Amino acid sequence: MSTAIETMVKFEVFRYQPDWDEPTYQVYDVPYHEDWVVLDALNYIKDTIDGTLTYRWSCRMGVCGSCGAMVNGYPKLTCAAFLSEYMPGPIRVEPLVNFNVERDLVTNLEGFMDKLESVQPWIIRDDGATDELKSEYLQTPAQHAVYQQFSMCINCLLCYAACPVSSHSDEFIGPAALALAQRYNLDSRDEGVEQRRDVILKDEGIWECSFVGECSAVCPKHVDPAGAIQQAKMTGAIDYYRRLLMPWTVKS
Amino acid sequence: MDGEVLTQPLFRSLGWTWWTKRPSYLLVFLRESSSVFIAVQVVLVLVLLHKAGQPAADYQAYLDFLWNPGMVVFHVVSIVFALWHTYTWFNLLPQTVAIRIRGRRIPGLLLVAPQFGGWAVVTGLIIAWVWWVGAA
Amino acid sequence: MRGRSHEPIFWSIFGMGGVIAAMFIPVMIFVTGIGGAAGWDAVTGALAHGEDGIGALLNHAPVRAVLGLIMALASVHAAHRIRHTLIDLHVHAPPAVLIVASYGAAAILSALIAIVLALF
Amino acid sequence: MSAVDQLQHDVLVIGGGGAGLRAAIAVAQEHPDLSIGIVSKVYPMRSHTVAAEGGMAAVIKDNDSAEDHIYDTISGSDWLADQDAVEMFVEEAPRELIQLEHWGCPWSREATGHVAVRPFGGMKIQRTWFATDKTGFHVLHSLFQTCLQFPSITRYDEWFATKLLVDDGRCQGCTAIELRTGQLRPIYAKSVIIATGGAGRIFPFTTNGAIKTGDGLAMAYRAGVALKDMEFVQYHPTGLPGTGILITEASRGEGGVLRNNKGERYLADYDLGEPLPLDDPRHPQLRTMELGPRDRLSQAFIKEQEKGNTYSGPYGSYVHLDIQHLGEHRIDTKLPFVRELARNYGGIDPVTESIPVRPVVHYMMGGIDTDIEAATSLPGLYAAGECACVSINGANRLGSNSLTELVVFGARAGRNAAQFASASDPAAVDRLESQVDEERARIRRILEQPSGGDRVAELRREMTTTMEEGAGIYRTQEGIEQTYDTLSDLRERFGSVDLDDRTNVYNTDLISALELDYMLDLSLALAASARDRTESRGSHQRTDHPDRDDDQFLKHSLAMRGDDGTPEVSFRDVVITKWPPGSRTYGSSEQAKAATTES
Repeated sequence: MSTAIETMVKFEVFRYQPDWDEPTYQVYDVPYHEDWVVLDALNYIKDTIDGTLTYRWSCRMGVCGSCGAMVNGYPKLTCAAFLSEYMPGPIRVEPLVNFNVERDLVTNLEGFMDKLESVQPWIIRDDGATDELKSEYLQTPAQHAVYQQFSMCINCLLCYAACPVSSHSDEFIGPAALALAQRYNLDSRDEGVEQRRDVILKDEGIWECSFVGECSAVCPKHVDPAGAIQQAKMTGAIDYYRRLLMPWTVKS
Repeated sequence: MDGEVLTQPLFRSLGWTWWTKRPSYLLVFLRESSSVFIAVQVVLVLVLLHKAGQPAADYQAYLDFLWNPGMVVFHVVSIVFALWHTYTWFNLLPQTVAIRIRGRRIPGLLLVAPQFGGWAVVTGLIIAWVWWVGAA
Repeated sequence: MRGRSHEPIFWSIFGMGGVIAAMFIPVMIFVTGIGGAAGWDAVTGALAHGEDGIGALLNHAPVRAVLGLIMALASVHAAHRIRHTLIDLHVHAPPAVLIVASYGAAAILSALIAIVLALF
Repeated sequence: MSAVDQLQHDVLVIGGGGAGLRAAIAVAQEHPDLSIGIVSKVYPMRSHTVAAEGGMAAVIKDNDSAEDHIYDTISGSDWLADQDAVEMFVEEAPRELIQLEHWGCPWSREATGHVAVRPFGGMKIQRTWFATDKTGFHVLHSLFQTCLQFPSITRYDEWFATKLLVDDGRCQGCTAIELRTGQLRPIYAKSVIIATGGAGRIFPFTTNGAIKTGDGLAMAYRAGVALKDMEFVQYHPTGLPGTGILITEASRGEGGVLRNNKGERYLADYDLGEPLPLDDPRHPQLRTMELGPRDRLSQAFIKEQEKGNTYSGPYGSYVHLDIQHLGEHRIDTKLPFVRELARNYGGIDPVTESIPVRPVVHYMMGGIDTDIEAATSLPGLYAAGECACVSINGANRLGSNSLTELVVFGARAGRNAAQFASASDPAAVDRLESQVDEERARIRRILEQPSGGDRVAELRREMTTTMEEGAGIYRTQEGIEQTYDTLSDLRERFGSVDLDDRTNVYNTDLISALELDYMLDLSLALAASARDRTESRGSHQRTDHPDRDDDQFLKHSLAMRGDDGTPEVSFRDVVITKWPPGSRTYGSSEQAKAATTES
């Protein structure tokens, strides 16, 4: 395209392999393109400089949630982090914090998967097994709007990397999983609030959250997990006092 | 392929210095820190109330302490923190309660503005009352 | 109930205290700490010793009750935040220790507030 | 998991996208006694189903009928779809979509609370269910989260399946590399379902994510199963230049229009009807203009390009997709993702500007040859989703039929595989061990190849380039043969491919090499099939054979892998039930027909 001398950007990429004692930062020079994102640069490095660089990616359109990393210290989807925002560089790319690093930018998600499962993120119905599938459950646009925002989570886990509570607590269920719990609790088709109560309302559920709110700030899909947790605390507190003061109103 | 399984995960935490790492964290940390100033001010007022029941000289000595230049600096810092608490607290309400009218969530401003309005009224009334007593 | 948390008690008082602190603490600091120091007559007059001054502000029992409530709630609010901030600063103390230390301090402070105001 | 544990299930699902998850849930729900494994090279919620945008077709409204959906699908397929399969597909679709709704999929709704539908290309009635323009995302996450509740499902997340294990004429599991440790392990099963998606990544410009490398197709192909109709590759007419990111057809369903560099709605010149003014209440008109089928729209683009009527930019030619007249509110409620993508990756706001778009590879109509029961010719092996070819899509798939296909055939594959498993003996582990050893040796050869050969990325780049050149929207005998020869050469050079990474843990360099190995097989099968189909039909356009030839080619192509690894193509008749091949009319004649029926 252009015959001018290419502008180069320095990338400092976090490198770690299991047989290394210490991680290092490896420096790569990457040609600058105005429309490139950090992921394009990583792919450039892998394809032309160093095939050993290891990271996850797939859709490169901000919806599969694979490519999260710390870019200059901020949790970002690398497919949505334009080089132009970081010029003239250098650009430092590290794995998401608050997770175990398996290699380079690849973190271990097993803990999150367990937490996700623990909040029972599926529709629970009293009539479960007798479902006839004759017609849809009705749900008005207003009922849909109540949980819509919390259903947008792509599980990219940037929120965990932004969360000071997750930095010290393995047990904290954390922003994404709690937002999804709230998504189902607020769905007019769901009847599983009681079943999820024990998990959500324990200390490691919503109550460890100190409402730093950075999870919502970094969320690429505007899910607002901090809001979800706060709202769950509100209903959780009402529920607590109801059980304490009016136990007869609580279904066993 | 079939050799020894070698994995050695490395845990990297945001760390306890998270609040130094970007302005948004620092602002939150300052918000949380406001609690220390609030607690100290409650104690100072408690002592003030206690001294008010003591002989006038004791009380005056406490006022002199409370109003010495060093303490005034502390009060100014305290009031900045307290106001930061007020500002952040009112602004967090829309995230905590989702009020919907005909399916649409009401704009955050509708929740935030009345709080600031109420705050202004309360603050004004208290100052007016103190003024009225003091000027009498 | 398994894993059931009693945090809602602390959290709800923290929440009330947060509102109260937001509403009253700035003006309280202004009146007690800054107005008098600045030498504003109205404030020094209102805080003067005796029935014409601070006594006039506090002589009504309802005023003292409200003031006590404000101060007590603000102290629980502060205790809750300090506790969580310590945790977020990775202070590794057993949860029970932090709970007793923080809310215990707030409870003692509240008791003192009650005593002082009751005896005023 | 210790190295001595044997991994064994009743049903093994390879692929954790829409079809694989639906299959696994079908087994878990209907056969709670069976143990299920899901092997997926990514965490299931990363599967490319996630990127589907526009919607999912099924007859639910009173003004619609199965007959109409069947006809639209068959004519859309240019009569290459098997009509018995289409009939069954259309009949089962509503129930499957209601099932998804009951599992929590957040469908967009009408004011009454009923599911809303929108118009889509090639459909004469509005029947596309949608969840704004993130339908695939919501469908995938609903399925994934639903599957978490079944204790009988064991997931192997980030395990890369490499080979099917076959003994005694039936499929009994697969080998897979656990990415985290780099270990190759056999996973045995009584029946296996492949649901690994398509292979858009054999082309340079594609809406497909990086993971769409057709591993499952290649595994089946290598196990002796035919690949059907591989020459039919769908170009989506509206992808962003450069990245190939998809701008959903729903943007046209909502009323968006295509314009060339003269500002003309050029589709009118390609037998797709007369443009209605944008303020006409009848716009957009179904099966007309912008709501024509994808093959015709993509072909029209190439013709415009030849006429010099396209814009040119750093990433080649493009035209404009204009949705400005929909207004900000409608765009934000119906097409929020389009706005997000256009802003982030196209650098423009579609509320005030037109979106630059060009055709990009989107979907493979072809795939593993399966019958209406999702069964392949290899007993115990089933396939569903984009990797399979039943075929309901024929020579051109209609937008919003593919998500439906995932659940309809995913569920069928699950049920049938469960039945097969219930009636079968456990895998013959002893006899399969040598196959596992062979596979280990094959991969070790790649891993330990001496230096000096080509890098993976270079071979891959040459492959995608030659596919675009010879097997793109318009094809010629000469071009295809040239591509075939280049691919054969690449196949050869792959033998000495040179990896940078020789380690075990998360060796993505190795995985890329294995994927490339599979893609080369598929590219060759595709090129051979395209070479042997000397007619033009649907998405397969031969400039040297411009007409459809029902006498010779109302047939599915079947590519089998020969002993020397090269494809051998044969043909099989299409199943016709009630709809004899007719001419595929859109636009003007549709409009004329509509006018007569109205009068």
